[in-house]
Amino acid sequence: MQLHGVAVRYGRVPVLKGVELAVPSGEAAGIVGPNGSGKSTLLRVLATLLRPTEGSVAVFGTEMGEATAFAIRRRIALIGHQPALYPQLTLRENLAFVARLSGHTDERVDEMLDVVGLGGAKHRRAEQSSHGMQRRVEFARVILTRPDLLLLDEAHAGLDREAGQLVDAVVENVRSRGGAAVFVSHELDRMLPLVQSTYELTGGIVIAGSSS
Amino acid sequence: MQLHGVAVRYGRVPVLKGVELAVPSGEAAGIVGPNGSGKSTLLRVLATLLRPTEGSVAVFGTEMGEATAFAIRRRIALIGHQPALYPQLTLRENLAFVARLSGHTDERVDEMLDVVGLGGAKHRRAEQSSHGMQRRVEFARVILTRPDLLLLDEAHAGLDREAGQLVDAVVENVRSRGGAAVFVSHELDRMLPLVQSTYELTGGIVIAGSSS
Amino acid sequence: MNRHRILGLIALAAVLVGFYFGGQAPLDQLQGDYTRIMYVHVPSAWLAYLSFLVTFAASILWLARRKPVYDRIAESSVSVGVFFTALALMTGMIWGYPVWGTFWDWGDARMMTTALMFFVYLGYLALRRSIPDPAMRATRSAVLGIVAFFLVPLSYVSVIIVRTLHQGITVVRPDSPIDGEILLALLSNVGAFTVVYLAFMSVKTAIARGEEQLEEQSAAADATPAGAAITAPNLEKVRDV
Amino acid sequence: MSGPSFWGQAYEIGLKDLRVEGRTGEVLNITIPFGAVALLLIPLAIGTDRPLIASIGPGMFWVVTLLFGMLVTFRQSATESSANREMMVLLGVDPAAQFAGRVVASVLLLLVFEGVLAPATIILYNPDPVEGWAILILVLLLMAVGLALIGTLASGITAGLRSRNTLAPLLVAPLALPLLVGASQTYEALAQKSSILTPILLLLAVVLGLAVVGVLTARFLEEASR
Amino acid sequence: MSGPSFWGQAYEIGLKDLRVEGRTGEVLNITIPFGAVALLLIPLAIGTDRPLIASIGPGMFWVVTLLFGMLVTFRQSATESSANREMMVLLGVDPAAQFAGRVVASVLLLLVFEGVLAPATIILYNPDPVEGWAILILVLLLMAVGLALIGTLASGITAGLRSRNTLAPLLVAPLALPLLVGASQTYEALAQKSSILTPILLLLAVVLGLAVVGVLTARFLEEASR
Ligand code: HEM
Ligand SMILES: Nc1ncnc2c1ncn2[C@@H]1O[C@H](COP(=O)(O)OP(=O)(O)OP(=O)(O)O)[C@@H](O)[C@H]1O
Ligand SMILES: Nc1ncnc2c1ncn2[C@@H]1O[C@H](COP(=O)(O)OP(=O)(O)OP(=O)(O)O)[C@@H](O)[C@H]1O
Ligand SMILES: [Mg+2]
Ligand SMILES: [Mg+2]
Repeated sequence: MQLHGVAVRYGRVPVLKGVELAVPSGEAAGIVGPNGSGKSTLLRVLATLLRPTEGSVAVFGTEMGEATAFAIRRRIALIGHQPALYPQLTLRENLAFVARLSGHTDERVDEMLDVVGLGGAKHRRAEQSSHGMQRRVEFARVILTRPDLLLLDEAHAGLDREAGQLVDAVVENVRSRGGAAVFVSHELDRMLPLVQSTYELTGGIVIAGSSS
Repeated sequence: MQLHGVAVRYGRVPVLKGVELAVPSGEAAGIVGPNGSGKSTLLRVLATLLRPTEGSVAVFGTEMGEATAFAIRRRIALIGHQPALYPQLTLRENLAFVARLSGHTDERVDEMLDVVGLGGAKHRRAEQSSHGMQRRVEFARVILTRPDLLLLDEAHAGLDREAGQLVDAVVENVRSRGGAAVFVSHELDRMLPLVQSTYELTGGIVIAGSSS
Repeated sequence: MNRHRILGLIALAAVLVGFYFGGQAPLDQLQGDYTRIMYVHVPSAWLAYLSFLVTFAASILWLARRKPVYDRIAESSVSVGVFFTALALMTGMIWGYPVWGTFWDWGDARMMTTALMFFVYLGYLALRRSIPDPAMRATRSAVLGIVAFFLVPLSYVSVIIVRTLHQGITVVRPDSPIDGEILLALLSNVGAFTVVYLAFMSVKTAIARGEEQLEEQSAAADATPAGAAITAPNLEKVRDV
Repeated sequence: MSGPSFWGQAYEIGLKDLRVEGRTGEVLNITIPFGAVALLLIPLAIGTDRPLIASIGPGMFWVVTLLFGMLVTFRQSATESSANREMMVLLGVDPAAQFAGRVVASVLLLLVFEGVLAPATIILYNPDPVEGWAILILVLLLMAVGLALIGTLASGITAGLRSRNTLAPLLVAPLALPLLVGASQTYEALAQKSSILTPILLLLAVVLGLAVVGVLTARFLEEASR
Repeated sequence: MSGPSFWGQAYEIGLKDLRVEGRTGEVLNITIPFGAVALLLIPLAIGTDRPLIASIGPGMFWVVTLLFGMLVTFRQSATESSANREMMVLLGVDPAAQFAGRVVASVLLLLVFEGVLAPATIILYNPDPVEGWAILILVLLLMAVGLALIGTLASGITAGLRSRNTLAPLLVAPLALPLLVGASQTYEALAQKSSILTPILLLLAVVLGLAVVGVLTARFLEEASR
């Protein structure tokens, strides 16, 4: 997965400038940087959800364009600041919706909900579930759909101590399947053990990249 | 600030049961517990925003009832999972709205925005600001209104490393003025240095309280 | 025999008495037997007004005192009032067809206001259904119970504001032109309907109280708190999949 | 630090509402054209009979004002997230002042709305002219105030409910009936040169009653909004 | 793991929409009574002239169906947060299938809506009876499909914009004009026993055209929604 000279502007405001970034298969990269530096924007570019104003993005070796994006998207998953849930549907219905659309059975849904520790609460509506419970469903989705590119925006936020280890396990799992992960977080001590390289973003520019 | 035998139900589902909690003036208490255990619910009870089904709540030495809640509310501040901002208004306008309603001048507003490091971005609309920028405005509000009871729900989430120190500073400030703070967090290593006592909540019941 | 059954029987008896007087009363020359619909139509309209008045008062009392009984009264009275309103509308329409040649007349302010009164209180019941929290439900519907009430006096005086087909205010007037026997029949039916109202109310409020108690009990029985259902994740499984 | 007075608070709330409206431009740029479109569609659906159209013109104006005016008054409650509402509670803002501020902002927007649609109706429907402009303007004003009151009350009653978007209109439409009756009867009376006292008094009574109820119940509604 | 076919996807989306509707009960419990209230209010505003009311009855039915039917079709876009929309993109859901699923769900709801309001109109306005029930039912069906198509398209165009609630209706109303004309012309033709071919063909052409446009543009709309 590779970014080359990527720039993004919202209207006239530049948010990213000449970003270069490469994450080989089987590795995870961490992105750190102060608030408002463009980390979430960068993840949306990687997810093909935002087309950069300049520069090129290549995912799984294919250059992103109009047509290619479609084929590739199924293999990408993003966990962002806001959970992607229908408030009126139960946690189980939410996950089952995703499952059917990606060709999985309902048994797998129940299994995944058990995995993230929501087996006993799966019939609560999303609007009646706590912040952390909603975040856990997001992880259940990622475990279910087995993406090859996993994008995590402050994934630990809202998860309790035990559920926090889900992040490690999920990243591990994606990498072991030969996928890549990109990880934005302010909690360095939890992120650094998981990543092979880190990039520091400040004011939309990558000012430092290091691999360990 | 004291809770006695507090129970909360949503419809038929009990969420809190017989919660006892006391935070003396000048101290901060931490609440930990797994996802869905009722921490946010407890904070809303303390903020007088949710009336418990059973039990009594006393804040600043006065028992909470119909009439008393009104007099006390101004002295309470809550930072929850969702930022309290108008998306269409700029960050400065959002803060100025709060300031005028609580009798502060616009100069103080600019000052506070500088304090939280948003001086240069204050004319961006809330909807065009990053997650962390929005969270920072919440802190600017708390610093401005100088509450005597500060309730923080995962306050560190979304703040970058430097802004994270705002949390410490704000809690310190409230305590030094003789106020109290209650702190919910999953990030123990950042929370524990700030609090004098911790309570562990599991399944709506305080299972352990300790003071250090 | 319990209280509800006794009240029910009294109500039945009162209605039979009312119908007897209604059957005895002299007929209007023009309308013939259709006049008798009046003995259902007018009392049900009045009882609908009374029901909503009771809701209005109970709503204020709930806001002032916060005793659950007031909320139960307010709700039950709306249910019964909606029933009586429907009855008044239906009998009015049945009466209107032979007399005016139409089931419904537009622009007749009395019909319109009565129909809308019906809708607002249906809205009241819909509002109650969409709020799960009891205290929130009681307070919000109390406010609506107060606001909606102004349609009631409006429905009553509407015949003065917009003069159309419907009969003006005739009974309650200093120079009431009503024949003594008709008045007796009318009043006995009003009395009978009032007993029916009371019987309905006693059953409805009892049901509401029962539901509340059931709720309390099952809440007490449902000992496991919401949070207990959430467990630690099964990390081994994640690595396997 | 005790904060502003009742009217000071109302002013801040109203100002904020108008500013949000200024940013989104919903009323001025969008609801007004939509109302105009509805006025245009009605004659098309009915047919081309000119006197018929002239005779229903005023009535249609009131109906359109009522139905779309409602959208104007609801717009505000949509901007208040539950976090924002809770924040206002903790700022100690008087719920009655909030109510007043919202109503005033809505009245201003509704007057603009009426100010555009009234001439549009005259152009599109060409109704028979009536005497008494001053009275018509009074009626427009009372209609705006009444609608703002009802809409704000209904938003309060349905605030935060999932079914808000559709439950609120359901409550407003029948409650606004007296306004509709008062307004259309005044117009009739003007056209027939008969007494306008009863309908105007009706309008005044409704507006006053709603204002009193709104101010007195604001506190309860706020409490029940959580 | 390649996921369901086009119609399989459409089915899941439609089912989800109907399930959300089932939870909130907006259409069935609320929009329908509101439409009925609007039908009730109009005559009151116009006056008491019985033949006049009978003559505008069918027109009013179409206008009310159009204006409130819109609320039905928009309800869905309100349930999609931007996070949800992005998730669907990353699930590789075909935008055209999404479009189809939404439209089908809306059509079902609209048919229920019409099924209640049509008898209500007959009772309330007592219009002159016409022959040809089968054709009227066809017209109701075409109207439902057309409205669902337009509403879903408009939701797509305005998705995620703050002013969505008011911008979308503005777009729909003029687009729905041909439907309105087609439907009311068919009714007229039935009443006058003249040929219904032209208006029915108009309706059919509009519906087909919209369906093709909707399916073809779905992909672009989705891309532009971010
Ligand atoms: C659907 C149509 C109708 C509706 C909604 C309706 C509604 C009402 C209501 C709400 C009242 C109680 C208010 C009052 O007592 O003044 C009432 C009273 C009455 N109605 Fe009707 N009505 C309808 C049709 C009719 C018809 C067709 C007749 C007879 C021709 C009729 C005759 C009366 C009479 C005589 C009273 C008692 C008036 C009085 O003494 O004050 N109504 N109606
Ligand atoms: N409206 C509601 N109806 C029913 N249950 C609810 C409702 N709101 C919350 N709950 C339940 O109450 C419990 C406590 O929720 P709360 O948000 O207080 O948890 P929390 O401790 O803050 O969790 P987290 O760490 O995930 O933020 C949860 O199990 C949730 O499912
Ligand atoms: N729609 C928009 N229009 C203009 N500027 C925007 C818009 N959206 C975001 N921005 C700006 O883009 C910058 C980057 O935002 P982004 O959300 O990517 O930051 P981030 O690095 O994720 O920050 P955080 O750590 O706070 O989540 C911010 O400064 C923000 O103000
Ligand atoms: Mg971010
Ligand atoms: Mg929480």
